[in-house]
Amino acid sequence: MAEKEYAYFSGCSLEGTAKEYDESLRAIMKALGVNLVEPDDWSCCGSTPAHTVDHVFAAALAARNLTLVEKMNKDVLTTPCPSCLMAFKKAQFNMSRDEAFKDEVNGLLDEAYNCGVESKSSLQVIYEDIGLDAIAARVTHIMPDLKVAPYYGCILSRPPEIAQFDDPENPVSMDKVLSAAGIQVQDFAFKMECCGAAFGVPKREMVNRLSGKVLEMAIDAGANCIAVACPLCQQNLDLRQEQVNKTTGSNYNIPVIYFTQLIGLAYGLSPKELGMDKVIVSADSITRRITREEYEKIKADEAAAKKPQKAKKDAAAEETNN
Amino acid sequence: MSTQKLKEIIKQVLPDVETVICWQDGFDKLNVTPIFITSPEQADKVVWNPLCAQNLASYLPSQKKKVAVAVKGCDSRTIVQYMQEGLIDRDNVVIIGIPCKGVVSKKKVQKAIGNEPVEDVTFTDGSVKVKTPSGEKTFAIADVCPGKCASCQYPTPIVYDHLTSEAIKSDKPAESVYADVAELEGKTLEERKAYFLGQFDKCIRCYACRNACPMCVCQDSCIAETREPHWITQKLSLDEKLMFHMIHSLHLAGRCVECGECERVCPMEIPVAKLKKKINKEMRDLFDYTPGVNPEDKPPMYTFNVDEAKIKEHKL
Amino acid sequence: MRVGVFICHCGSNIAGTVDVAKVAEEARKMPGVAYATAYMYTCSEPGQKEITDAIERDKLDRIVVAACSPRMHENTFRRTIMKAGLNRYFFEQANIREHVSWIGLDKELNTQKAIEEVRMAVAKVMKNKPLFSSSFKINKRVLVIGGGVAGMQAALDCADGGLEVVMVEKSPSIGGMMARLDKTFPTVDCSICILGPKMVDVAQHDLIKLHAYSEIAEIKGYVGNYQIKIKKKPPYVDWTKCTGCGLCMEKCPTKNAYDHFNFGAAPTRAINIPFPQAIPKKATIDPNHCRQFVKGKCGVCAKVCPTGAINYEMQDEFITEEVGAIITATGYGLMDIERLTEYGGGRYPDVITGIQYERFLNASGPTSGHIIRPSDHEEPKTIVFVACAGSRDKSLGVPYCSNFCCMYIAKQAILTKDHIPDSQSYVFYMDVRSPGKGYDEFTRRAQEEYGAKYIRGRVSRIYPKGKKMVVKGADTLLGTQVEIEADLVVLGTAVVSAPGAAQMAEKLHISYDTFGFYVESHPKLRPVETNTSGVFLAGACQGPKDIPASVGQGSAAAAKVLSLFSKDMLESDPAIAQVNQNTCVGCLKCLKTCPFQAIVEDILRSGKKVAKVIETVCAGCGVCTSTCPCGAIQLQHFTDNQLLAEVNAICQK
Amino acid sequence: MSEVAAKELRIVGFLCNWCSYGGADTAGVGRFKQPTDLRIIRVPCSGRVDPMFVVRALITGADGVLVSGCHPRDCHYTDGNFYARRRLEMLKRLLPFLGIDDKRFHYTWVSASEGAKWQQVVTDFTKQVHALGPMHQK
Repeated sequence: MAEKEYAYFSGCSLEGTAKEYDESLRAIMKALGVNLVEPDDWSCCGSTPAHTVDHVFAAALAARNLTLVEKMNKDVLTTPCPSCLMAFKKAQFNMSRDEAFKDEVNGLLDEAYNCGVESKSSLQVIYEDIGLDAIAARVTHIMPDLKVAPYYGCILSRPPEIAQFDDPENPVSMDKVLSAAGIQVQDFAFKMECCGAAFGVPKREMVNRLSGKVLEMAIDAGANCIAVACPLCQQNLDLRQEQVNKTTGSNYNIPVIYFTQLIGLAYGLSPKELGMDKVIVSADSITRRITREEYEKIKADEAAAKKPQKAKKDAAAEETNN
Repeated sequence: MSTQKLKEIIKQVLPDVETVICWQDGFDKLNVTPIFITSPEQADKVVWNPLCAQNLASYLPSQKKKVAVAVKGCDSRTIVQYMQEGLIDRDNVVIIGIPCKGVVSKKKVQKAIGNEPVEDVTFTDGSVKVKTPSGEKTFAIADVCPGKCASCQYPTPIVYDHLTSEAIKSDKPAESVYADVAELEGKTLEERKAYFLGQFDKCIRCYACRNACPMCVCQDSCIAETREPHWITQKLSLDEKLMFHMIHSLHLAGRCVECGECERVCPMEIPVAKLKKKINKEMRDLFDYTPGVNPEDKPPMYTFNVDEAKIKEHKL
Repeated sequence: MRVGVFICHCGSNIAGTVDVAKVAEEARKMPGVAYATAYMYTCSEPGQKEITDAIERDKLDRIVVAACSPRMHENTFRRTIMKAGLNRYFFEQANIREHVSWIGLDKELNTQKAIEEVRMAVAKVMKNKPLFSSSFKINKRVLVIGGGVAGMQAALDCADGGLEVVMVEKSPSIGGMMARLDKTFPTVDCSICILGPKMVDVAQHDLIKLHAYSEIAEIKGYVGNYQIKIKKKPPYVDWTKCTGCGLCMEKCPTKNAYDHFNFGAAPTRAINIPFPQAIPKKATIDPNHCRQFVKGKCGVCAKVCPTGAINYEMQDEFITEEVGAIITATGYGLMDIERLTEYGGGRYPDVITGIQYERFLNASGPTSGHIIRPSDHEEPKTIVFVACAGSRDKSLGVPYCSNFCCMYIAKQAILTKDHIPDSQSYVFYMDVRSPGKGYDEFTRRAQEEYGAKYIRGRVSRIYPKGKKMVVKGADTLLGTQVEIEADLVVLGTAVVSAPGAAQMAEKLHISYDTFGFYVESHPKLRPVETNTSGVFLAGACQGPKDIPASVGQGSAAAAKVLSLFSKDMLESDPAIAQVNQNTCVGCLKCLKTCPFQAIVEDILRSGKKVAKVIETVCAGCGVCTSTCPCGAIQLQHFTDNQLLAEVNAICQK
Repeated sequence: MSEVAAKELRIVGFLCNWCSYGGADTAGVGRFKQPTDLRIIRVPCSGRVDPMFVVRALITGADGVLVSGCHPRDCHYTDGNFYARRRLEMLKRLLPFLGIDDKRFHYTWVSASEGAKWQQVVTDFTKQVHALGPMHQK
């Protein structure tokens, strides 16, 4: 069951390029009656660069924030960004298993961290703690033209022994959350294919090629929008979509939206509030909204239209049976 | 409850039993002793008062024919445990149940009156008056009763064929039963070690506790004294004494009905029942089993569950 | 009492880290020891002679050998001292190799430990009493559990050896996994052609009694005298009347029943005969899909059946068989394809398992031998085989190699070429494991003669692209990524233990490893025996293995049973419980706790109630001895005094 | 007592023949190094281990006692370890009441194939007993 209040770590990208992820997450959490409390004086979680240099230092960067959460005497910390999540989870995993490592890390900190905080991605909190019924209950609008390819990125549920969330090879949590929010979800085979991640700087063409494949597969799957849960994926797929077209000679024009923004739209929140203006490829064309009642009415009319033939078909089946 | 009603019942059941086991006056005013009634005249010698502390049910396993026995609430648990373990045939026993408000510990009274000779003892409801050469003293039964009565949960016998008076409910809180154990558990390991070794060092290996214990059915094959198997020697060393009391406690694991006989008869006033009560407390926590309460129960040390809810594997 | 102590060097295994001379020297000082020496190889011929000579020369009456584990050579040395005229229970073995020399770093501490282990053994041997085994009749009938190739071979060999065999097969027909195969490697001869005749032999052999569509409910007793309770599941068809004509199968309205025989490669009817060569060739109704059971009304098969064999009211039927030995040949299972999520197992219809593909290849299979794509029933041109799909993968809990996938994948690649000449097969592999006779040449032929392209690398993902299935993997020899657009993907799924293997092991009192495969008595020296005497293993139930190995083990298990039954009487193990009826007080706690119900109530002439042990049923666990308050019942050779002697030998203050 | 004994404490092990004794053999065959304090007594089944044996050992000189049998459900005699589990758990809870630190007595389940686990059990238990030091004045 969802607690009423969670310690919330936004992380650096959600203060900058992924502002809309932070805004939309806060908006839907408020709508779902969950309060997010940021630990004051939080610092960089270390993300990928730290642990490629020094594991102890990386764990210390993450653990510093976890001690702040411990001081708030909270035992769960949620963060939307998978990179921050992995930093916290790895620190927790290694420090709670290896006494010597823990002491070494605590040596770098002003206050020791005693492994009391469990980190959960915001998607996990929404999917497991809040739950699909609660999400569905709050839906006020439907986007009939929208067909979404849910894109998880590579570290949301990997490595399995540390992530311990959803299926490491074929996750379904975002699919279920979006369909609970009344959004049509396509079966997307590349939901975990690599988008090129941080190679956007040193090897841009490779990122364009990899992201291009993901965009192409999304379109093949019949989607007209890609839902993401990671700032870096969003950047590679949306910000660099123009570069992809240049490098691979394609002309993709598919919006890449955070799953929290989509849920926000389904809750009838204003695009402004959800930071819809901050995405590069605009999604206005496909996020036409009608209220839920109108949607039901349309559904009812369609069913009525189809009823006559169905009646005829049933009658025919009746004869052959006996 | 008058002794009169008890005598009537005894005379009523006497014809269809071999003997009736009850209490009669002892060698002095402060003592009662068991009586094996075979004829109606003997029934008149019967007494019932708070001095009737002996657990008469202990005689049942050795009885060959059908007998009747007078039992208090705590004594009746012995019968229930015998039924659980098949040590008696329930149809061969007529149980005369006596609701009891607590008995008197003879030793506590003697200590209270400075071991003076006792001239007369009379009982009024809830207290006992003792007449000695230096005058009369009255004590509330609650102050001179053995530990078991202070936390008695079963004042009325659990099984009986006749009841001498109205059944009465226990007014003692359930957790008072193991209050003494909890108090010892509060102490440190060293304190408890010193306490028990100190107490058991007083033991003179007279085996009174074993002989009085209703659940000790090994009679003269007790391994405290045999060569085959040869667990302990007769040497009066603390180790051997501790071994004997551990044998007694472990053999009573999940069987001790807390009738208090072992502590009542111990000449050295060693709290021998403490270890047994600790095991009973664990039996309750582990298997929520209390010995001698439900005839259908199975003693936990002689059965098992494939998945034990409360036994977790100990990690090093 | 004159105890002889023999400390073994065991070459350098013991002498390397234990001062054996010092141990022998200390042993001489121990009370009761008349002779102590160290010897290079005590278990060798001269070593044993050293013992028998010493017994003669020094009139020794008890022997202690300090060497390897008693689980290894206790019986060897017992036989040795028997030759010298001592009762074989006047012997104790101190384990100073596995428990001392091989695991201790400090020579001084090892020597001290070896001395104390010898002191314990000497203390115990001085309390040992002579024990004599009694003998009991053997019931020379054998139970074979499982009708696969291993079970059938074992049953036929036993029956040909003159033993009565009771075979219990869980599914409606014997034949096991081999009956489902089209061809067998490495000779590509037709599986049912070589298996069918054996199946018929089993059916027609007058010494073999077959209980098909039946399961083991309960096993009681011990070697030589087992009572097997068999549950005959209701096929809802009276097999005495059914002629196997198959009319019911044709007319049955339910066309989407799950087909266990074809592993769901295609649906079948609610009433069916698994395959044409089925033994017994009888129909069976699947109550989960039959409308008569699901909807309560249909009765089509009952109407059409010429012999009126259909009977919807049939119930479980329990029968008991008395046997003397059990051969377990319960086979293996295959990993559930849904567990391979990165390959889309269970999500994409055109990603199937090797056994399902084998059924497509098989002429009597659901597609009569035509290879099709389950999605659109078209003939695939590009087929990709993925070896090690689930095997050798710690994260899926299957770290072991499944033994025969490489071989059947090569075979299927060859057969694919025969069936579809213009097809192209690809095989993703880590290592081609083809160790058997003619095996490697066979996989070579698949590549060179039949043009199968072997790509050395793992497959990372399989996803649909239009009608094709894109197989994305690595080619580690070329160092590149590979993407193949396949029409059909065949996964060589991992071999796992048969469903219900653990429960069967618990009924047999045999142990099983973490993967559910049964544990043999000794991996190298006794592969077909178990620690429970009288229970033998054959085939893949002990671990993944191919047909030649399974058949070999079937015969091996049969040979073991035949040698067990070569004697008319079996010697009982004398280390069993014995009641001292003088000290027993008849509380019968032992009777209540005995796991084998080997203790009964006995009334002496004096009318005293006491316990009595049934010698042939007691297995010697000793629970009664630790339960008896007055020590009246004592497990011989592990009595309280003997164990106390060992405790006292170590625990002097 | 020789100074050798000073380094070593006296730990008595009761191992069931079918599983744990086999596991100790497997550890030996695998050359899994272990401290040498443990002295192993072979019993047919953990159900044969009367809690009195553990008490006897602890009172008359042992510094630690280890009992190991087959995993529940895997007992060669079907029920032996089920009885052992209840009786040894009862003893494990009684010892501290009597003043004997229950860390001196450990019971566990090790199968014949678990050589590495056996090495771990012996190493950890020996360390645990050494932490408590000798129980009897030498």
